[in-house]
Amino acid sequence: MITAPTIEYFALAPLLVIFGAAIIGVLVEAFAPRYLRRAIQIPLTLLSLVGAFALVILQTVRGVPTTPAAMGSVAVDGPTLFIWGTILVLSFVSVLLINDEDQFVPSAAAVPGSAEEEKAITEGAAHTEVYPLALFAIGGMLLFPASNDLLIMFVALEVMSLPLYLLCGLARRRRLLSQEASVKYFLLGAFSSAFFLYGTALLYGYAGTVDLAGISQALAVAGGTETLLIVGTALLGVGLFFKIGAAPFQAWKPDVYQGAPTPITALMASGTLVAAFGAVLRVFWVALGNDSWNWAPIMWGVAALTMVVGSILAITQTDIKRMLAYSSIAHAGFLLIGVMAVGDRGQNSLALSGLLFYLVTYGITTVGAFAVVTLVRDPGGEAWHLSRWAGLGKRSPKLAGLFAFFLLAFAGIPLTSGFFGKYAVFSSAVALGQGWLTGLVVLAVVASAAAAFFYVRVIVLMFFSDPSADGPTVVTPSWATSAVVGVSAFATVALGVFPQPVLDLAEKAAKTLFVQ
Amino acid sequence: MTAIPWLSILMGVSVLGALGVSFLKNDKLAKQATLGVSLLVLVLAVVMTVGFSPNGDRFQYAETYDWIPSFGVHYAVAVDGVALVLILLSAVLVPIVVLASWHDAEQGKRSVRTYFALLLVLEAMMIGVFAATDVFLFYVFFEAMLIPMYFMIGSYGGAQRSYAAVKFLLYSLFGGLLMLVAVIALYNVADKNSFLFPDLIGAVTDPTTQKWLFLGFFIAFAIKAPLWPVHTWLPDAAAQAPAGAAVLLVGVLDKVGTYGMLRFCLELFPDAAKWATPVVIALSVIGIVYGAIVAIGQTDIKRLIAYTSISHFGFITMGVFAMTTTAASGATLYMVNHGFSTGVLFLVAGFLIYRRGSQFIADYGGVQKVAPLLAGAFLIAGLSGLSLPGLSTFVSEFMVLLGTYQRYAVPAIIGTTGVILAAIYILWMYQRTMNGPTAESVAEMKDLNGRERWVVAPLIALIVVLGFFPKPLLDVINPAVKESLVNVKVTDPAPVVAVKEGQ
Amino acid sequence: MEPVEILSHAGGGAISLAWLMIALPLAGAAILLIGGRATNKWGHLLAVLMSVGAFVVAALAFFQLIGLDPAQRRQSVGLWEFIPGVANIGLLIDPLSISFCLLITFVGSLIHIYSIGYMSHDPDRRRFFAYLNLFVAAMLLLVLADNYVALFIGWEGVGLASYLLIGFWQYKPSAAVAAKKAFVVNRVGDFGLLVAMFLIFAQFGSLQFAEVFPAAGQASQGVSTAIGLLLLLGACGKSAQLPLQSWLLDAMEGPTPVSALIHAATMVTAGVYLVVRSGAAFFPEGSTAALVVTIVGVATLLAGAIIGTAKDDIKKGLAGSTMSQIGYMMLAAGIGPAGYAFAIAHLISHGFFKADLFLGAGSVMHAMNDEVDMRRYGGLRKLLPITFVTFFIGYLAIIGFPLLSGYFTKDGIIESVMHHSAILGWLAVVGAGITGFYMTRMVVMTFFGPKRWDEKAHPHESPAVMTWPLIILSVFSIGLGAYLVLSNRLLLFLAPAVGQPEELPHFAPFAVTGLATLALVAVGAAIAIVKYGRSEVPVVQPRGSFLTVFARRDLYGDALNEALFMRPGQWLTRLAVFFDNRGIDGVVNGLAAGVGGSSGRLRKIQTGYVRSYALSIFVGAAVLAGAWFVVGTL
Amino acid sequence: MTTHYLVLSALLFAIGGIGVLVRRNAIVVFMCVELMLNACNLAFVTFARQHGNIDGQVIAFFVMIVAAAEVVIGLAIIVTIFRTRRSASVDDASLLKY
Repeated sequence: MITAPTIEYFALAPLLVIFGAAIIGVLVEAFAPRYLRRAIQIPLTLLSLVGAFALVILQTVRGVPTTPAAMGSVAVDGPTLFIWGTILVLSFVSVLLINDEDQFVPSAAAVPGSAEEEKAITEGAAHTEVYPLALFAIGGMLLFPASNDLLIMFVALEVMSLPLYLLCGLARRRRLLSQEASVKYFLLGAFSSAFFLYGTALLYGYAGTVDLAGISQALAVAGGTETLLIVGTALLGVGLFFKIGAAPFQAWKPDVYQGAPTPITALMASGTLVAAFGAVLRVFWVALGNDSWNWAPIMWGVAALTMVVGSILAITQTDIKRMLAYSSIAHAGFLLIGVMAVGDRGQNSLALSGLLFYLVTYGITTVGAFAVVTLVRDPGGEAWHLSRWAGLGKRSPKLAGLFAFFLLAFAGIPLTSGFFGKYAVFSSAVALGQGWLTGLVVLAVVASAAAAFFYVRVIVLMFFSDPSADGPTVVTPSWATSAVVGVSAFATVALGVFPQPVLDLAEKAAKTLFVQ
Repeated sequence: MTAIPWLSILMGVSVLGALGVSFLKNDKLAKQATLGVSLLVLVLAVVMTVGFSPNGDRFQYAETYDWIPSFGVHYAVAVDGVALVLILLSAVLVPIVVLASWHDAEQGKRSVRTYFALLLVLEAMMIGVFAATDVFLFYVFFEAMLIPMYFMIGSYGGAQRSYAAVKFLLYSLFGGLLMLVAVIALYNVADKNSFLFPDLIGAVTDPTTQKWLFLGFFIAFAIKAPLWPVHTWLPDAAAQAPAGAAVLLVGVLDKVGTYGMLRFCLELFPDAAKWATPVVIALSVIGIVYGAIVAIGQTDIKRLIAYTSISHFGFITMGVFAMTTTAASGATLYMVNHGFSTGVLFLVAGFLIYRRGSQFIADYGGVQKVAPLLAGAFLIAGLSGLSLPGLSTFVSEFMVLLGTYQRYAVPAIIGTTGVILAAIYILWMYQRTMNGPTAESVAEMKDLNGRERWVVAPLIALIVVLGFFPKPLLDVINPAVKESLVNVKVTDPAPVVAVKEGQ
Repeated sequence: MEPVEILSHAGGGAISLAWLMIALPLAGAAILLIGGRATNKWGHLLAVLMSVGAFVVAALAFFQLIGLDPAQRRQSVGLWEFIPGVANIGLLIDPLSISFCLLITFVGSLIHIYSIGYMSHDPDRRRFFAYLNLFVAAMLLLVLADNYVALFIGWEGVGLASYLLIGFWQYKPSAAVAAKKAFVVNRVGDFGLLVAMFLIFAQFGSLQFAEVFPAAGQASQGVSTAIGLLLLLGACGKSAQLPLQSWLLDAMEGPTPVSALIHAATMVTAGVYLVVRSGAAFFPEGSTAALVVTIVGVATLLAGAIIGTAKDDIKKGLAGSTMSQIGYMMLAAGIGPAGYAFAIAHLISHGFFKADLFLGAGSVMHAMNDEVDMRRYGGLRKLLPITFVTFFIGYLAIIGFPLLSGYFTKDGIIESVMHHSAILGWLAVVGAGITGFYMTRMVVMTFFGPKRWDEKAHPHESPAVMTWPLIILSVFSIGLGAYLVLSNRLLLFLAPAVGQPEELPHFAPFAVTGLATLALVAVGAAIAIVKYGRSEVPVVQPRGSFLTVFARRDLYGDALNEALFMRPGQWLTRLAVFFDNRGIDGVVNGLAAGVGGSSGRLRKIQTGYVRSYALSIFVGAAVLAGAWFVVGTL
Repeated sequence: MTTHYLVLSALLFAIGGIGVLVRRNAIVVFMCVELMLNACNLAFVTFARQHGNIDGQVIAFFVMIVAAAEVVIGLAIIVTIFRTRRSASVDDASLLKY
């Protein structure tokens, strides 16, 4: 006897707003005349994001629901709301970057360098589809960490990824790289999601349900050594680790970040990472929480490998975006430490709040950094090669100063947000009082000392070496871009000096933990 | 105890000054503004010192506000005698450095006002790091200090500047990050939900934990100090930094290391400190002799001075870990005196190098003939470097050795050989640069001008006065040091033969 | 015997103003150095004034002191708290210190005056006088200090002054090197003094004479011996005793008045002062420390004398003799209260006649435009009558010609040493004989025989400002010895400070030893006359026998130091520098390079081929699953 | 007797995976991925039968939809890069590396 499903529309409202706006956007593409599209899309996108954010706030104020919505398949709880808020803010600033259409190809279908591309350029054509695509991706990002069963999670994963695959291929310059990034991301993404799906299937086989709570109950009953469970978890893990770019599944990240249009890179590096970590937490804490003794050691290895690979490989990078990609890999490693710091409820909420705070600080700084990257141009597009950044500190001290500041935040120097992010996660890990985890923290700080080297290297280039004669030009930023840079710089300072308000939010969000 | 938040005012003035200076368009104005601000800070610091009552409670001018409650972090500042004199040291040195580096920043055709703004930021942080009574706050300043210094070395330094700057930053950062883990662990182990120094005293009881945490702190401080064998960043940094920055680097920043050992390593982890003492004393002694010997072999004036400092830091750490009142007070006094003496040594060397444009001893000779004042200043600075009695450095070195001998005779004796080596490295450098027939390359050298005299005179005056009358400083230092040693639970060894009651 | 307790001075009178003795010259030095060129015109006069002023204060204090009854004659004047809990700056006015004060200020003043003339042509005369004042101040602090720390301040202060004055003509590399050498060698001695202070403080918890000396007896034998030997090391440094003698001969690079004041009359006697001052406490009669003192003394007195025989440089000859004379004092100081008085007596009289001799030499050089090689002198008797007469008196005094100063003081030493130990005594006698030889040689070569100088030199007598000091000094060189020694005047005067032997020595003129001494001296003098007076003296130095070369080379003292310390030291330095750059720093940079290199290699893993990425995912998945199984089955 | 189905799905999944590793043509690689997805579907329905609930079958439908969407996107991307490079070999697309 099947009861009619009940849907908590209010709880899901932010999702609905985003997806609705996306669909409207598609319709606009279909029916609105070309010259109007941009004028419609941008406000539509931004407003929908603002609206969604407002709704998130409203819900938080109205009281966080304690039961999952939509027949237990979407969990809108404290952490979710916090993550939603974060993602929406990050997406908003990223969209402001996307708004700079000079980043995107006029006509993706046209072969690079062909006559039709010339034509498109002269016509000033533009892919305003970018906006609905971005909105779909953002919707996916919102759903991904909120999904309370593996099927929804899979769907969300795809909804998040598919638009991104496309967006990666739309860079205006260095088309070949862009397309290559796109195809690589697509193939590897599809590959990994196949793993995710098979893992889901096996867990379904183990538990008889894909509901996270159901799985954890099954664990409580059956214990954690069945083959199905083990292999299932492993494959599921592969899919998730791939998304956060943990070693050995990190290979796609540098290539994609480098090839994709910088605003999209910003969106992926901030929003996707946040969403993915939300999902990781949900799967490993809600579904496999009773099994932490089995997966923690594995994750230990993954985290260690990730932070080392990220820090080491970044040292010799020459492409600024690629370097930032490796740095984000290293940060993923640091974040994983927090995922392992599970214990009693108090400990969990401590670790969770730490992670949430880290995600906020890292995301906002990342967007700022990439925003700066968009501004430093060569005749052939962005000055991607580091050597071109030499002496930027003299040409435009302010911009270079801001970038240096972001880099220091990545390095985790005190009085920047990055420091407290690291501190929050590391301290929660040490608070667990387990030698093996503290050891990992020590490894982490050593790694971040190594990581500091390549951040500092860029600063050295910008400030301590003299500019080359035909150095890159710094374009005067559009209002949007400068807004992005300003906001993220402000946030990086504010969170570095007075982190308490955001910490409070994170703690309040984490207090309830995830609903079962 | 006044209600006036002196320490916040000191920092605030510097920071605001830095902001103001960075917005000034006119370089000359910027310099004068910087000088004004730093002098104002000095005056305030002096006023504060006058108000300090040495035999009152240990921490005075305390301010405590919650900063990050969820981490138990406070904005908590206060000074005891030790911190006070070190703050005073910074406050004295900064205006002098400003005056001394009047033209330094212009050489690289780089932004002058940035340099001076950085100076003021650095001053604020130096005050903060010594004033912090919240371990976390201390750590924040400890790390944040690196950045302005990093830029001062990197943008305004010599040929190898970026190498030196990066080496300096990464080396210190590495130590600092290890310390970060220790700080976190300390917080969790102590489980006081507070980072306030007084709360944390005696909070860690388990010996093994103490040892680990001690190591975390100590390595960071040893790198900062720097202690042999983690010293090699200093010669590069000091040799590449502009003279002014070098003064603050060696004169004040490095003191944070030795200060931290005294304040945190000893008081927070007394048992671990005692456990580590033999090793630390050994390292210090090695540092004293080794630094001196390597200094003798240097061909670059600034590197030579840097190595002499390594030798001197050996004395300081030895004094700190000897754990006798005399030695510890001596070590603290040493921090101050070394700041002055190395300061004037670096500055005069800077004037010399600025004139000739070379750091190599071989490029000089017979300067005394053409620039007697310069040579005289250099000689006095050098003599204070070899701690000649009558100059302040002697008092501290004597106290350190005397106090150390009471507990560790042999190290003290070996350390005393440093006295002979010091004579060699200083006088040999002086002979090679200032004596003998005048090299034609320096024949045209100008003597100290008015500004430079104003730089050198106050320091030399201080060195001489404190050399004969160190009591004022010691009266401030002694009670604080005694308190620390009480927390460490050590008592001075009694003399073998009891003499009739004198002191 | 227990020394009389030190009383803290009631106040009033010159004694409570004793600090002026130090303050005046110090002020002089400060004014001249800070005042700079502005003071060029009158600077030297001010310096002289200050030095004389110090003498006046000393004299007044002296008279006030002898006004008190002997038990009261140890007055300490506290000045200020120096290092709380460790030491205070205070002055101790007792017969011993006051005698030194008189010597220092009086001879010092004369030499100041003399220098007015001697340095009249030097552009840097002001600086010279500033340094002289500085020296006087430091030396007075040394002898007046009532504790070891203050003493040490003066101790190194005089070291500094001597460094500055030896290197006064710093543009001469030889002078610069000599100055540095003097300071460094002195520092070696200071090392001993420092460690001695640590040991004393660890033992007695104080460095004040007033507290240490009474308690000294309670220290264990070994400890007090150790303290004694360490103090002796310090003394050797300052007083150019073996094995730290090497700096004194080079110190003659300084202007001659410096050699006279610092390196003959006063500073070099500081070691003797230190030994005598701490004598009762740490060099008790018959102790090991005391024995070592006597051995050092006798060795040095012979070494110095031998060196003196071969020098052609008149100043170096005198320097050798200084070493040897101080050897005598040390020897005496080593035999306890019986010797102290004679040590001090000889010290004082030597102060006068050696100053007389040096200044005389200076006057000769002044006349011969700074020629120092005696082989280029000769027959100056007629041209420099006053110089000759004064010098000759000094000469008679030093060789111990009957009834002159040296005769009483030196023979007094030899006598009392004889009582103590015959061997030492006879060695001392031999030393006296050699003295006779080299001093006669010096006089003969300088003032007698044919003239050997070249035409450019126009010898002329020095101006009055230089000759008057000579005259005064020579007068004292005649009578002072007798005054001090006869009827044990000085001994009784010093008794409150340093104690006195059980039975007072009664000075017997022309006793056996006395006669033997005279005979040997006569023989020595005769040989010298025969060798240099009767026969022709070659202007160029002959190769000379092995012994001569041995003596010329200062008994290979420098060669030894070079072989033992300098060369190994240089090697060590090079090694250390190399180790620091390649070794320690190498490891650091190597580590960084290693990380960078591994990064360069590892990034090749990122081949750029989708399929290899996929492979890494596939393998990764397998590994994960495998690991999970392993962990699960644990 | 559901084990055989599971083994079959595992085999299919493995074949798909290997295919992705060994084949060069982007289309074929992509097809291999689709094969893996279908292996998953097989597993789902099998387990559905095993547990006697229909969740698995429902999921299978979802997966098909997603797969279809994936095909749309994927072919679009592959075609674009094919037009640019005149080759569908994934090994040619290796400018981004190290």
